[in-house]
Amino acid sequence: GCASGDPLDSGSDGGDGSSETIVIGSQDYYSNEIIAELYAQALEENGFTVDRQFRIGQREVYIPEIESGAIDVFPEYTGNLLQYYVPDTEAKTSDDVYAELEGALPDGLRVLDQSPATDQDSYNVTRTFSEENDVTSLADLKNVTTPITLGGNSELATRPYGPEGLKSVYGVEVGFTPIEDSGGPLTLKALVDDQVQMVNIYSADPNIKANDLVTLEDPEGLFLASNVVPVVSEKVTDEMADVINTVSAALTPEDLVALNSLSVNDQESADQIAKDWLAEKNLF
Amino acid sequence: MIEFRGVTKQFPDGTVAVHDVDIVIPPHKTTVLVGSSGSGKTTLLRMINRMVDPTGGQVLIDGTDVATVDPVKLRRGIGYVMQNSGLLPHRKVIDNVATVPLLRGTSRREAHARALELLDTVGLDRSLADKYPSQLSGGQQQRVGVARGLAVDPNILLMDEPFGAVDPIVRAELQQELLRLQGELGKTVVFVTHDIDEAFLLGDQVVIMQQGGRISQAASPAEILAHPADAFVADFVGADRGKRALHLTEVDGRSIVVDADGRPAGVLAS
Amino acid sequence: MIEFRGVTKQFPDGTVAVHDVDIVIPPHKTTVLVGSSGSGKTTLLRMINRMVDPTGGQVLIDGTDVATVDPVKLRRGIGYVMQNSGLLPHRKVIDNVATVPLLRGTSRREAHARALELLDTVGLDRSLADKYPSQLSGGQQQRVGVARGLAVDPNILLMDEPFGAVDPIVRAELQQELLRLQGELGKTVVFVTHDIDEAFLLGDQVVIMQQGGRISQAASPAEILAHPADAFVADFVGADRGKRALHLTEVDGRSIVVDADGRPAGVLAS
Amino acid sequence: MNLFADAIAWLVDPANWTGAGSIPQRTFEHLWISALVLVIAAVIALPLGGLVGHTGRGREPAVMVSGGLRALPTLGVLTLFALWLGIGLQAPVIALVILAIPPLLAGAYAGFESVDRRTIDAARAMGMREGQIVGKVELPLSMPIVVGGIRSATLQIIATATLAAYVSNFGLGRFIFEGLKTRDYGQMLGGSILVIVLALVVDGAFAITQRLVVPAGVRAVRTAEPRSEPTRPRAIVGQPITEGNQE
Amino acid sequence: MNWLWSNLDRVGELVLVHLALSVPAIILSFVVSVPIGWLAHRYRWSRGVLLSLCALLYAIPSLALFIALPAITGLGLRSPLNLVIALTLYGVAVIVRTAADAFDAVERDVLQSATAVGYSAAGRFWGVQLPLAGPVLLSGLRVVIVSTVSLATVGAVIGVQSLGSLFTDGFQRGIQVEIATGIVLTIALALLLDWLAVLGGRLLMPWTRAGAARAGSVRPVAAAVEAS
Ligand SMILES: Nc1ncnc2c1ncn2[C@@H]1O[C@H](COP(=O)(O)OP(=O)(O)OP(=O)(O)O)[C@@H](O)[C@H]1O
Ligand SMILES: Nc1ncnc2c1ncn2[C@@H]1O[C@H](COP(=O)(O)OP(=O)(O)OP(=O)(O)O)[C@@H](O)[C@H]1O
Ligand SMILES: [Mg+2]
Ligand SMILES: [Mg+2]
Repeated sequence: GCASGDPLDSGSDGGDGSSETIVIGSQDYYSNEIIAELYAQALEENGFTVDRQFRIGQREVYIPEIESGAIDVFPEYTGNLLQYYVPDTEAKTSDDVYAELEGALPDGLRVLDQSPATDQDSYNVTRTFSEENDVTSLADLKNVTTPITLGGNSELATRPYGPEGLKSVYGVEVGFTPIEDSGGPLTLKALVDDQVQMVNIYSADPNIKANDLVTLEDPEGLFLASNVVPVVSEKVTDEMADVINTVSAALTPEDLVALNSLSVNDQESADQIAKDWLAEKNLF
Repeated sequence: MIEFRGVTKQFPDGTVAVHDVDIVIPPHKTTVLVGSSGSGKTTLLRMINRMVDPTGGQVLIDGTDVATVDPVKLRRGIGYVMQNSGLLPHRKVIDNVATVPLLRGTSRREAHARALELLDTVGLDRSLADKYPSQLSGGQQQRVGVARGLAVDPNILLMDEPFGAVDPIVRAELQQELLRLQGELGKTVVFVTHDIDEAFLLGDQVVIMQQGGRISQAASPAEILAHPADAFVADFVGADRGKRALHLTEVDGRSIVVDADGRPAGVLAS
Repeated sequence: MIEFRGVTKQFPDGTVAVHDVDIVIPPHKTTVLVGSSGSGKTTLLRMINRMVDPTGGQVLIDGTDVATVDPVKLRRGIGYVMQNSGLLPHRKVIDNVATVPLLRGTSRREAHARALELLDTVGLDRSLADKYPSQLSGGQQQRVGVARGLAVDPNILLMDEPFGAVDPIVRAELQQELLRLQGELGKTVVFVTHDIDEAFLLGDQVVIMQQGGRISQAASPAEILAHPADAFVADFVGADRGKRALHLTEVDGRSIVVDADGRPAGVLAS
Repeated sequence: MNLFADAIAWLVDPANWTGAGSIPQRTFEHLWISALVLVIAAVIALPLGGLVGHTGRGREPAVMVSGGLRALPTLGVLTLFALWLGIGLQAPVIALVILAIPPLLAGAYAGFESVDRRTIDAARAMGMREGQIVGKVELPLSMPIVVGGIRSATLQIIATATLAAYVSNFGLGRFIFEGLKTRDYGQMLGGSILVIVLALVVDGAFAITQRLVVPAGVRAVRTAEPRSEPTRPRAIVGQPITEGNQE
Repeated sequence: MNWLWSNLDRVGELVLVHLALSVPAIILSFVVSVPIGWLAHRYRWSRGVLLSLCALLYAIPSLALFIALPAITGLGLRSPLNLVIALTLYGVAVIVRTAADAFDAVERDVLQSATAVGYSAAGRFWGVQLPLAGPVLLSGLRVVIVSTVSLATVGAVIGVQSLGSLFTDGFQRGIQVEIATGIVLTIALALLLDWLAVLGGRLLMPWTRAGAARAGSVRPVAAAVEAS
């Protein structure tokens, strides 16, 4: 039982003949794994055989594998995925992003329905900082007199919504400190310890609520909306798509935060979290 | 019979280790090569089993030039015992003794049986057969070395300072053992040492070598003492000084033999 | 004068290395401790400079119990020469010889001047002063070791198998050198060896030790040969067998002294 | 191989040589943290190893500790300490110190152990005090191995200090992480090349130091090996066996 | 602790994956190093070159090698094979010097005597040289085992699953137990493999036990302990 892959199987040999087995992948990110697990269990409930290839890593690693057909279903985020294909996209709202994404995908790939749940980049400050500087929106940052350092993964430094974007869209100058845990506990600790004053944390991260952080509003649409959406290959039949769409429709933004919280705070496994949620929602 | 005919060995770095040596080593006798360090004894010895090939001249065994014999085959037919016994540390005593028979393809059973007999021959208890060399004392290791040298019942036994590394008491024991063995077996033994006492004790023929790989004298011990060929030999064996220039003295009614420095060498049998 | 009074040494692991030894080592003479391996010679020697402390009895130097003397001070006043010379490989010859004077606070200049003289004393060329020990031959190293032992002009010189590791020819040379030196300097030398020939050559008094750290006999060489105290001694010095049981034989008109095995031991002076 | 061209291009781009986060700055940071770690680890490990080697006691624990620490995954230690201590240099310094201790410890005790007991014995018999034996005999004679340990520790520190960038904005590892996350593999490889060059330069400096601190007599031993043998030289020592063996 | 109980499956799986990464790398590096070490031993001139190359290899940051390697091998970035190759390279860097030393340590006299009793060149290598180099080779292998098992975790940073994934995941989720579990298991795995190697060494080289028994009984150097 090594579900997540025989170590010597690079995953590049997609068509191993058994057409009824569906390969589901996930990012090397706990929240993404939970969603993948939701899809997997839902499909299994409905009689499909699933091969889990979870925790693959970054987008640049797994996208080629989806494109090559080695992976059939992969939970993605509309905004981030669109930026991958169209780095200079102008789309901002959920629907615009989704629409443009559908067109941007290469042949053989498609996205199913997007879920109401979002998990997108967002800038957060501590409650104290917010109150002392009277900041609730990115636009308010202009008035802050003390220097602001932004913390986030190193790629943020070059993303359009990074320091450059802040400057061009909101006219705010910030310093940057790379912290490589994707908005995880280290980022949080740096913020709480005031080593950085603003951090990039995914909006579905339960730590935002747990630590009483203030997510700054984004009136100018610096970030594109990023809803949870499955990218699938042609091997995914309509029946399968229906199953996954049902899951997507049922997954609310609050649900996603709650699921993440179960993972981070209660330290439950993705498998368990998914099972409980599906049972609770009574979908199938 | 082993015969050296005008044998010279010059190493690639230019050292002449053996220079134009002519000598006959008689069969069934012990010939001892003696000389100080670097006089070419080892080199001379090793030319017999082709561990070293001469750069000039010929080495003949019973009339056959060894250069025409496959070295590996040649060596398997000649016993070789060296200073620190040269046992294979990763093989049990019995396997060490049986090395060459096994290499030659003798069955394991037979080789082991013969090896056990050989332990008796060299005066070792059979219970040592299953030990590793490191578990033996220096003297015991040396005996195992001799047993290994005898394993294929070779006509020729080459011994390169076999007792050089054991303490004097054990050495004396081993020398006696070798004399006994040789009395029984009558091999052609070529023995290297730089201890003139040992040479005189063991050698039927003693070959005295001097720096540069030349032979100064080859004769029986008594002859060498009585008529040293030259000043070097006389000095080397000490005939004209110190310990071999003896005289008698009386101590409490016994005749003590004393050397030139006045140190006692022994008691004269009455 | 060094005196052992009922000295016993039992090591923590229970080995009794020296057992109830009483002996007087006379000044300005050479006393040789001889015996087979493990008979406690080294242990006995080391009790003189407190490298080992006895577990019973006393060691006195000129009437003072060494146990009352600071070991470091004691050692700086006693020469010590050991088998492998024990030179410091990272110091030049001259600094090795000058080690103890420098430790004692003698000025560098003075110590070096004295060290150069000592090189003369032990028969080494002064040009070797700036070499490192590894650049010297074994015999030369040993001489440097002796020079170092003499550096503070000690009354007592302890030598633990100093010539055990050099080849017999060099060894004979070193032995002669030591005899000469001792003739000149007249130190109280305590010399350890397991070579009975060496003991007879060098010792004014020879102390024969047997297993378990007991003394079998302490007397002059001639006395020991003439009257071995017991069977062990007789056997050990070989008085009743082999090489020390001599008789005469004629070869070509010269009297050759031959041992019990028929091997020549020397030529009788006419 | 295109990747290597990218790396070279990145390396020679003058823009990368000035300003905040420039190559010189990152290199300096990298050297700085490596030196810091080396000093801390040496202060802990060298005296301890020397003590073990000098007394001969505690050898087993020392071997076990240095073996066990080698098994400690640096990444795990780094992340664990980072969770406790937050971003900054503390966590990487701790993780790297743990990484550097085994080679230093092993070098120190092996070095002291390697000193010929008889030489020490002779020094004691001459009347050297324990302190003098350590300082004048054991220390100089153990130098080649001790410095060897320091050298290998340094090499490891410099190569692994790249991981420091995982939890801090520090060192040449930044280029590697930035390159990794932004798919700028030229930058990543360029950064790696810088680390390798740095390691080799430092290693070369060590090779020279090693020459300087190894006492001349000890060096001579190696070149004049046959002569140092207490017994007579064995003629064949040091010569590969080719004679009569050409079959 | 909760984390551990609910993730036993995954942990077990990662242990297997980790083994599958490190064991082939360990074996490969050993097999590759022995001949290289022999070359360095046999031909003095090659020694400097080979050992310097190994030092250079050792200086490459692991992360960089993990990324650069696919560019050279043409394998996918996520292919565990890359990691195996990278780990093998590090293993080689560690063990070659030891392998050269191992062959150096075989006493010339023993080789001479093997030649003298009539071993052929190949027979001597397999029957004498290699087994006698064994104990030192084993010590090198043990270092490689420990360092490879530990180093394999770094692959997690680029998304190759191993026990290191417990570090990256635990780091993201802030679960210390998860990281600690990874550390403990990595060490345990290293020690287990190390123990197996020692055990194998005992079985294959019975004479080393006999030698140790005697070495232990050799009398201690009197002065070292005595007069201090
Ligand atoms: N392989 C070699 N290459 C170069 N010179 C050598 C070689 N083997 C021996 N020699 C030199 O040849 C000379 C004779 O050496 P050999 O070993 O035969 O002397 P030996 O009489 O056996 O000396 P020892 O008593 O020290 O064993 C010496 O000068 C030695 O250095
Ligand atoms: N530090 C020690 N601890 C335990 N036993 C020791 C120690 N030193 C010596 N012995 C034992 O004491 C006995 C006498 O040893 P010592 O070294 O005095 O003998 P020796 O006559 O000098 O022998 P050798 O001729 O081999 O040098 C031996 O059995 C030895 O094993
Ligand atoms: Mg020789
Ligand atoms: Mg002794």
